[in-house]
Amino acid sequence: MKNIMKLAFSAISENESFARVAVGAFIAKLDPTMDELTEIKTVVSEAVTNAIIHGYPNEDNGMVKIEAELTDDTVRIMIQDEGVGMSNVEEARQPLYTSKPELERSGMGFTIMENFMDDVEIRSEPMVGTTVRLTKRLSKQKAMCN
Amino acid sequence: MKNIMKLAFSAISENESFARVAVGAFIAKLDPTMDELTEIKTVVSEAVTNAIIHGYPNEDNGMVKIEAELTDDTVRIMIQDEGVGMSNVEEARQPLYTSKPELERSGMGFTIMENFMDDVEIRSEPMVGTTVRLTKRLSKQKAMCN
Amino acid sequence: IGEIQRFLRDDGTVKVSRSIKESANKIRKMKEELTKTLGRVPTVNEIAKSLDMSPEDVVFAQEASRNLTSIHETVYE
Ligand SMILES: Nc1ncnc2c1ncn2[C@@H]1O[C@H](COP(=O)(O)OP(=O)(O)O)[C@@H](O)[C@H]1O
Ligand SMILES: Nc1ncnc2c1ncn2[C@@H]1O[C@H](COP(=O)(O)OP(=O)(O)O)[C@@H](O)[C@H]1O
Ligand SMILES: [Mg+2]
Ligand SMILES: [Mg+2]
Repeated sequence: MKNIMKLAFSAISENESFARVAVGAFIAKLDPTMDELTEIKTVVSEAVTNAIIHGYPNEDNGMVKIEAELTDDTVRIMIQDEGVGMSNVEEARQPLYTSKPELERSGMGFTIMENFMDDVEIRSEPMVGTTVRLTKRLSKQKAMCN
Repeated sequence: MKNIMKLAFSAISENESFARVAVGAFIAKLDPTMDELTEIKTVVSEAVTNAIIHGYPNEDNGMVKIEAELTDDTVRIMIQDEGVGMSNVEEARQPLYTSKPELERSGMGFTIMENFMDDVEIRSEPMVGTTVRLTKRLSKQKAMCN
Repeated sequence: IGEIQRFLRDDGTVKVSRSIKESANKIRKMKEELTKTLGRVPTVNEIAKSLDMSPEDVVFAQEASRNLTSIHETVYE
């Protein structure tokens, strides 16, 4: 059975941990391990932070959208903004690449997503926005009694 | 400053606690008391359960929508379904009234909402759906030093 | 990469259901303790600060334990 949720929220940094927890709570019913939960919350943070600080650098009314879908043991998450977009996604994906070194960004956001998820797809168009699609299959060796 | 979130999710009872956490985590930044948090989570449960069991009694693909808005110390929450609706909202609001006594419903959902919230508005139309709007002002006597 | 490793916790393979239950117990105890010392019900932030958690995670842990308890009861009892 498929379970879907869609979320949209004001692109302000106070909502970052709300987004982490909302996605975490949605996937909690698959009973992931703490590692898996932490990994998923971390990638959601990275993508949401990117949407807020890179996607909407000068805008106050931007919204970030998240969609998540559970099928069996697979989690699919989409994070989307309608912000400034990127002209060179390949460059942006490089470890350590950041367009905002002055903000002390690490340039590791996309690298973290690639490390923690099974699949990372990025679509972006300047002036249209950015969509990140993340897929992770959860481990099945579940503790049966707790 | 206004902070908004919009949420939509599959109308299945496993999502009830997800909805509680999502709304609870969203309002957490207004720093409610633990009691206010419990009250808000409880009314969200009641309205979401109503949408799932009464709004979509026979449907598998229904979606429940929630919108929440924070301004200063006021929380506004809308819970909406596009389900079967009600022909008599006044009757439905009566304490102990339930159309599903066979499911061991208590008939206290709307009464609980009225008790815990400052304002409860219900709009419903048969075959169109139901929208519940809840408003609560949080107490202000907070510890100032944090 | 050290940054990535910092995200991983030692008890990483523990199921969320168990770990969350422990957090929920700490929250319950902290709520009782703060209610006594403050003479009123604590706020979410007060609990979060004393347990070094985010307020959102307090909400999550508290709820998840409620939920898992009821699953546990229906399945095992
Ligand atoms: N949602 C987005 N909108 C516009 N640009 C983005 C977005 N996400 C990422 N980028 C670009 O990709 C770069 C690399 O992102 P990331 O790996 O997360 O590193 P960092 O955020 O630390 O700069 C960013 O510096 C930015 O230029
Ligand atoms: N979203 C809804 N869609 C259709 N009918 C509803 C909805 N919410 C409430 N109702 C009607 O209102 C009645 C009273 O609701 P409530 O006070 O929550 O009691 P209970 O859920 O225990 O029946 C329900 O029995 C049902 O007939
Ligand atoms: Mg980043
Ligand atoms: Mg009810």
